Amino acid sequence: MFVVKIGGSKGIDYDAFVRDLAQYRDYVLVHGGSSQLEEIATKLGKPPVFVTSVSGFTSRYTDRETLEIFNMVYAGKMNKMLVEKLQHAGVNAIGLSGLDGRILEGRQKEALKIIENGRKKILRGDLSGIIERVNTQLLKLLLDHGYTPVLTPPAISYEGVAINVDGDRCAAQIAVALKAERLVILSNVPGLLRDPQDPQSVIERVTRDQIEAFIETYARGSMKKKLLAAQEALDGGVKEVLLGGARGEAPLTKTLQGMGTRIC
Amino acid sequence: MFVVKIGGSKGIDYDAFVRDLAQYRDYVLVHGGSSQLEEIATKLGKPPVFVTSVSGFTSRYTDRETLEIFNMVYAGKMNKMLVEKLQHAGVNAIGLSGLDGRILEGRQKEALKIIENGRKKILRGDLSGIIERVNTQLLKLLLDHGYTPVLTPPAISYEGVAINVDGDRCAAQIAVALKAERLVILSNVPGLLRDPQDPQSVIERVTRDQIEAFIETYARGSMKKKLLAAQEALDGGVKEVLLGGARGEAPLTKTLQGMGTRIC
Amino acid sequence: MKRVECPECGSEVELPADVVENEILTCDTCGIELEVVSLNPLKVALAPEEEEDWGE
Amino acid sequence: MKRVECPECGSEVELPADVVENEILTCDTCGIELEVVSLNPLKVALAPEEEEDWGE
Repeated sequence: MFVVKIGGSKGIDYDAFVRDLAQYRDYVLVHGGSSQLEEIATKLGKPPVFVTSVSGFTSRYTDRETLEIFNMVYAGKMNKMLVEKLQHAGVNAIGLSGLDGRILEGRQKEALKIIENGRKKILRGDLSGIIERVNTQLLKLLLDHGYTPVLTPPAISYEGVAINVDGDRCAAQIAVALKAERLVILSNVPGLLRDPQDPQSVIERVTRDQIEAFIETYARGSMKKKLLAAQEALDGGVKEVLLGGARGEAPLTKTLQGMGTRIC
Repeated sequence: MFVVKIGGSKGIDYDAFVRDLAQYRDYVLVHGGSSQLEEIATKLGKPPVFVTSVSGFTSRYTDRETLEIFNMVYAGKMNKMLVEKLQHAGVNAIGLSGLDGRILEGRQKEALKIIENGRKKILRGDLSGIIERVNTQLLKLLLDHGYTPVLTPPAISYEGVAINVDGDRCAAQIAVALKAERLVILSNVPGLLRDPQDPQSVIERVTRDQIEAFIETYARGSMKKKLLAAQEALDGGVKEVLLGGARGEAPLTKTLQGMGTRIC
Repeated sequence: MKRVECPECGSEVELPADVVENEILTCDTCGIELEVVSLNPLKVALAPEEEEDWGE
Repeated sequence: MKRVECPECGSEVELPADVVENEILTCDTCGIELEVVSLNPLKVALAPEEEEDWGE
């Protein structure tokens, strides 16, 4: 059993990705949709607002209206596009968000510590949070009956409110909960790069205890969260995390064959 | 077991509806989203195009781009809004489109006969169709494990392509497939009206063999399709179809208690 | 006045002067419904059978 | 210069002249993080603890 996370950035050929994925068995697919969200939210007159955490993570400020657009893009457009393509390729896919059957459940962040114009501040009302429970019974029930789950944020808080959670860390939590051997994260970068400007500078191997240091040195933007997700997966018992490129032909197979960064 | 269909038109208080629905057990919810679709499609620069069939039905022309917006509004915004509210009310809802696990499968219409500027024409490339199969195994599997399915178009064609299908007729097919006793359709009109301008002119009782005649005489616009759905449900073994208003407090309970039109 | 042969019964079918592509015509002789598949070259075929069903 | 009492250790905490609502300040005496809950009336409270986790 393995978990694949595919990003939502521009330039990914989802037909090629699905053709590649359809050859495999016994996996759960998790997907993002961030670039689509930005585009559509802006068209709907609600351009995304980003905040920076005290330790440098950047993330979206998710108010109620943004969450509705988030559902439209992630659970609507991206999820059903992938389900349709997988069904067309003969895979009996079933698309679900974390809300459905409480597949991804957790705690809404009470407040966030952010930096705004150089000041440290508390930000409230942000509908984002941390996943603490995965409904593995439902996922196994579906897998055992021949369905391939295609999962997406948002998650649901214990109070039953939708919360925005990071897709990479969703994938890590799902991999841990399902005791998957491997987590593969495919995105618009070919792996962890020594020099972010040089796509050839992929770091091929990272050990568990190098992760914290690499988060500080090499990782930029969302790659920080991918390394954090890798750390959580390994600490939760997943044997191997692979970071590879999502573009072009057979992205999954190439990453499984060693193209990209191997973390274990 | 019964099936409830809630429309997507303006002025429906979904919190009141969910509070009412949460008291019941052993049901499947189907929902629409047409007014939201129009609003959001227009904002995204793709206002809906409507066509009129040779026998007077009006419907949306669904090209590829419209279908993507359709997924965003139905499977994204409306579906996850209802799932979130139901979860918040303690109902373990699971939101699915007809694509997921091929719950709603059928035939894409090869061509449509429409009237355009007074001429009878054939229209191709419309991604709409007819449902011919419902994945009752999946629905029963979920119901038996305590989940409440919240279903929405689109459906999927045998070739694995998403197709736009009418929500009311989806609900009818699901009711027949699950051998439900009752189908309840809640919308922005209090029932079948003798005079469409007079909300007090609800026709309380309609027999099976009056349906065809009433489609011609009393029914306007989408009410024609609701009567067609009622006919299909009754012919498929459903004992009773109720048409009631979706607005205000306890819309389902009021309709079950006789407010609206009873067809059997 | 443009004419075309009815694929069903072979008789001649008159086309309206302002006929458009995909227009449905009825053969007055045998009553079958025809579709103007293309204008140039002028081609007609039996109109597909479809019952009423529409999406949302 | 506005001052306020640190709810943790009771010592006086100086507020920057251009302090804004929800700003985080640190009590120099005990080092605890405080949040400026409101400006008028001026109120501070212990800043909530949150580890790093962000949505999409």
